[in-house]
Amino acid sequence: MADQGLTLKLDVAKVKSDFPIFSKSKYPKLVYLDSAATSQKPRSVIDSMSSYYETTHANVHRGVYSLAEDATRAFEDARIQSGRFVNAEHPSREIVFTKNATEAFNLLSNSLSVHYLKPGDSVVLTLMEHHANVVPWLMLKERLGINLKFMDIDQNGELILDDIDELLRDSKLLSLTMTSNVLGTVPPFKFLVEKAHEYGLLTILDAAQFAPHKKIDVIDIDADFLIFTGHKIFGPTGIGVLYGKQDLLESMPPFLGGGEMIRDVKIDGFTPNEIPWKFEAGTPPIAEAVGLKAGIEYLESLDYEAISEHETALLKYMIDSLQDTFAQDIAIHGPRNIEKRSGLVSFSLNEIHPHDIAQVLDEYSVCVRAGHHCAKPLMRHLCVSATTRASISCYNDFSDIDALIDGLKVVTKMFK
Amino acid sequence: MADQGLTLKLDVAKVKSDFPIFSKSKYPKLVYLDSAATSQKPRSVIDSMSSYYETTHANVHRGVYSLAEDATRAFEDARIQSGRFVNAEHPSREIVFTKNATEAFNLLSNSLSVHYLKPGDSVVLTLMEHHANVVPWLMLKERLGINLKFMDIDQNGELILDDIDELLRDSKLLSLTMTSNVLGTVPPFKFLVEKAHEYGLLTILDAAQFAPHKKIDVIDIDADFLIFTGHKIFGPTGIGVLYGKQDLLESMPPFLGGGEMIRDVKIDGFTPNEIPWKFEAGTPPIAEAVGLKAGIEYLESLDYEAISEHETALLKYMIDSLQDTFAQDIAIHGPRNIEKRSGLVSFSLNEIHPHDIAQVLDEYSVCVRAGHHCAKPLMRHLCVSATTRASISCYNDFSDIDALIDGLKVVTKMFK
Amino acid sequence: MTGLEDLYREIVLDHYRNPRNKGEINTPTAVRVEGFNPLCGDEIVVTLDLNPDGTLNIKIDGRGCSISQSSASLMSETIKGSQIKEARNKVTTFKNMMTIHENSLESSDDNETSFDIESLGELAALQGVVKFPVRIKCATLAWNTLLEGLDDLEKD
Amino acid sequence: MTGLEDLYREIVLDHYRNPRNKGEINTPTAVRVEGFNPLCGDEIVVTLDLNPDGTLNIKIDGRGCSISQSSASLMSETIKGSQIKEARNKVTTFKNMMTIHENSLESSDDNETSFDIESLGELAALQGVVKFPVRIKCATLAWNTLLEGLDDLEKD
Ligand SMILES: Cc1ncc(COP(=O)(O)O)c(C=O)c1O
Ligand SMILES: Cc1ncc(COP(=O)(O)O)c(C=O)c1O
Repeated sequence: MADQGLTLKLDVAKVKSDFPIFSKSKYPKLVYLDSAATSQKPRSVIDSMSSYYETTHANVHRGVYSLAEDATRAFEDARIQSGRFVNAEHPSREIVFTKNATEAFNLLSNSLSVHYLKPGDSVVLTLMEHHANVVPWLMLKERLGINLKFMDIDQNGELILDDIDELLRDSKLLSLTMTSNVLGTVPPFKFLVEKAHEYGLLTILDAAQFAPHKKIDVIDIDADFLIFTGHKIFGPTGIGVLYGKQDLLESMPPFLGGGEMIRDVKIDGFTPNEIPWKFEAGTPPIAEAVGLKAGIEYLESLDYEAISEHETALLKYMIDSLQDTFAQDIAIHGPRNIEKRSGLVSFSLNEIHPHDIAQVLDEYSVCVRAGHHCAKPLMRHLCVSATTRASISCYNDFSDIDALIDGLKVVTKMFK
Repeated sequence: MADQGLTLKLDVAKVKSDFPIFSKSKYPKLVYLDSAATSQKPRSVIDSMSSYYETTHANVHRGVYSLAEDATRAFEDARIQSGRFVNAEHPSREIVFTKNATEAFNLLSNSLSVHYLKPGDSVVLTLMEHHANVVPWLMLKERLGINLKFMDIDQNGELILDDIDELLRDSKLLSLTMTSNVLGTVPPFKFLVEKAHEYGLLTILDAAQFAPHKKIDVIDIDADFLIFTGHKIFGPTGIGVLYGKQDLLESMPPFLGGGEMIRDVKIDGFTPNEIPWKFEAGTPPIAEAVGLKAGIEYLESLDYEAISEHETALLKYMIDSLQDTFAQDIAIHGPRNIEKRSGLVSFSLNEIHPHDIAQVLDEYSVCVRAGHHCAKPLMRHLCVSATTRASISCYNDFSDIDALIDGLKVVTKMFK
Repeated sequence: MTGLEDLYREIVLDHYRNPRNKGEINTPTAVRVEGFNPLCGDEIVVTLDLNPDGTLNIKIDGRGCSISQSSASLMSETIKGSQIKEARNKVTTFKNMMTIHENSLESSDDNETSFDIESLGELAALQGVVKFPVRIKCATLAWNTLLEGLDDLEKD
Repeated sequence: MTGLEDLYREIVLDHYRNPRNKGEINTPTAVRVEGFNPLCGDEIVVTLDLNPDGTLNIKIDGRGCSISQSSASLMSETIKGSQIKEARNKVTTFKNMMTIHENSLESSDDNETSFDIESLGELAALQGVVKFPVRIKCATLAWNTLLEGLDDLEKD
């Protein structure tokens, strides 16, 4: 665990040493620039889960014996921790654990389709949404006949807000990312939620990329729903988090059916359980919740301001280095203004295909993502089939950026 | 890891020592008789996941770099291992990872409701199904208007097969447990699948309780779908397994929408990916798959025959001891014939409520489950509101049963 | 065995074995409410009526675990002869006693709750339940059922 | 850098930089097939026609990564002038080369596949791809597209 001191500077060497992969992987100098796909895990997270299995494991909720109570407590504590993490008013009731962010979107698109969304209703998305926030709505369009409207983006990868009133008027739902996983853009989500509420829309925020970098406050934003995923905030795979306002969750029908989510079952019908369990069918991700709690604790043990200062400096250094080194050969996607972006840089280098770039970089143990980043509508809009994306976390340092630049030099030499 | 030797006897002391919880939990002598709710984890499983996070973690499938390839390999190897575990013909294509068994049932009830099941169609279940195999169908009944038919059970907790032809005729689907989690009954599932196929039904087998104890062979049974859950076979929470015949999976539409399960997304539609990924939306349970593989390896490192011999002896000892000690005060549910049951004993003791029984037993660190075991329709049928269930695994020994009996003696003394 | 002895105090076991005010009131003015916890099958039937002097008459029926049944029996003793308002206060006091633990899980989330343990008399014997979170629902079932009954009574 | 040099052999890079048989055949009898890998955006357009002597004429267009594009170019060289049947054999041989790895993952599951590396000529340069599983789809895209084209040609 990192120091809980009041130091404002991030001790990056210390942070890096908290993550076993940088000393234990078979790649001697691993330059991990793919944290937007998934973060690495600090020792405390890995150990918390081992320790859970070694001392406390039992199935939760229905067990009368102490071990089951301990496991239930550990699981429900993780819920409360997750609720506090986003500043939920009722941490123990407003947090639903899913298997990942994607399931959370499916839960909403399905559950809201029963009483809230009707054929012909409009759902507003943006052109920079991850597939997790596109495909569930496309499925609903197919199944129920809702309309999808996509907010457009400008040259800088920022949302065009000019026709926002027209988009929102007569729509039912706005579902929006807080950070684009391709462009790094952080849209004015608070403003948009406010606007949407003026027009009576429900709002969903996708915090998958935002959560690892900046403090979330659902009360301040007044979001109706907010979603993030465990494996991107130092937690394990296999767990996602859906925050929803208590009264909304209460009014919504369940999504998956099975054990845990019911109060009673007869052969001709069933009664759902209370929130949040109503939305958690079957044995939940217990050890994963324990790991997620440790991940959140790790993140909170660092100072958000220190993280932000460090990461902004890294981003700036990366963008400057890329531009200095490759000049007009490189196109950096997303906002020019560094204040408007977070966590990552996507670029196109000459006509070299991102797969080739990533492949060559790998030779130097530089891990970047090449592809459509699960954002095909955006790719189409940018008129590229793929980009190369370097994303950062608090464990990255300046030498990681240098390694990226050195690798890219080899790339450009290799492909003419 | 246990010896891979050819010994036919299970070295139970050795097996128990493979499970850290028995030495590391805060309960000095933990008597864990709740493996039907969730199994404990051997060291190899816990370590496999730690090691995965410490050396190999990356997001799977789309990464070009070696670390991502290693992670993908680890994940896909777990799929193949799971496929071989049930003897699937095409392990790499016929296994879908879900978050638990419950999600797998929901996946089927949803996906089969698009092209296969129509309003008025009948689905055949049994009175001893777990809620995971009841509620999804009840939801479909509500949403689509299918019929549910429940196979009845007799005094011994065995399925009544007299009217089987009538039940199956004109029905579309048979979904059936391979072991009742309340009664321990192992129904003649192979016969029933054959019968169901004669009438042209699709068949789903719930192997959640069967898998930890006996070898599964989907080719021999000819099951169309089969479901089990990781946390009950020494694997982690957060992962379930759906086996489906290749051509069936191919013909079925996806369930959850998002990343990974798509080939292409446009703003007005999407194309799904190939099987099995078509059914896996979002970041999958990667570390959990690694842990599941280790769990299966652990199970397979023991000898199925040795497990079965040991567990049958334990069951017999438990039933005999209960009957000898409590005579007419105890009612043991489920088959008299020990050959027809597996893994657990549910009982009612006087009029003492199972919660009180479990509470007192807990004082002696004896962990049993008290309640409806997520099988309310069966509880109603048995005319009990709850039962006490003691379930066993390969790590249990005879002294665990003695501790149970001793505890129960205190219980009967305490409550008049 | 301290924890367990705390849960199963002699008074509790006595009320379980010999439930007080057992049965149902059959007067035409009586209200009848059923409480059911489908998770463990605990069942409580509360019948209530008002005596001419405005105090409550109560009978209890049901089946379930020792905690739910003894809690119901203890409740009937406390409630019998109370005014409706007084009864409501007792429900609040009792429920506060039972939620301490839940709050400690979520400490900064809810406001502090307090209760006057003196006022509970014999009921204080159920205090041990708070150490056993799964059993809290058993202990409060009768009280929630009573609340519904009081509502009905006032509605009529 | 052995792995990488194995992937990006000089021949491969040369075909990527200078694709052979580039363009489209515009004769009325030609068939045109598009291949697309939406996952990475690789695109291949294969146009095929039969020469009077029954041998194949082929042109290739498209864009994408070095592997997909060089594989297409190398393919066009091998296929040009072949009989349809011969071309089909080459597709099989090439795809066998590319699936070795996938099979090794799942060894006891599928039958052994074998291929005659000699018969592949310059194409053998793509053998390094099998060590890079994610790139196999890039290498086989052109070949799968060709197969479709051959089917169309025989249907007409
Ligand atoms: C027979 C049976 N089916 C299904 C399940 C559901 O498994 P899970 O809770 O992991 O989804 C269980 C276990 O609870 C079970 O015993
Ligand atoms: C912006 C955004 N939303 C949603 C997701 C989906 O997360 P998961 O794959 O964990 O469901 C991701 C990550 O892939 C993402 O970047």
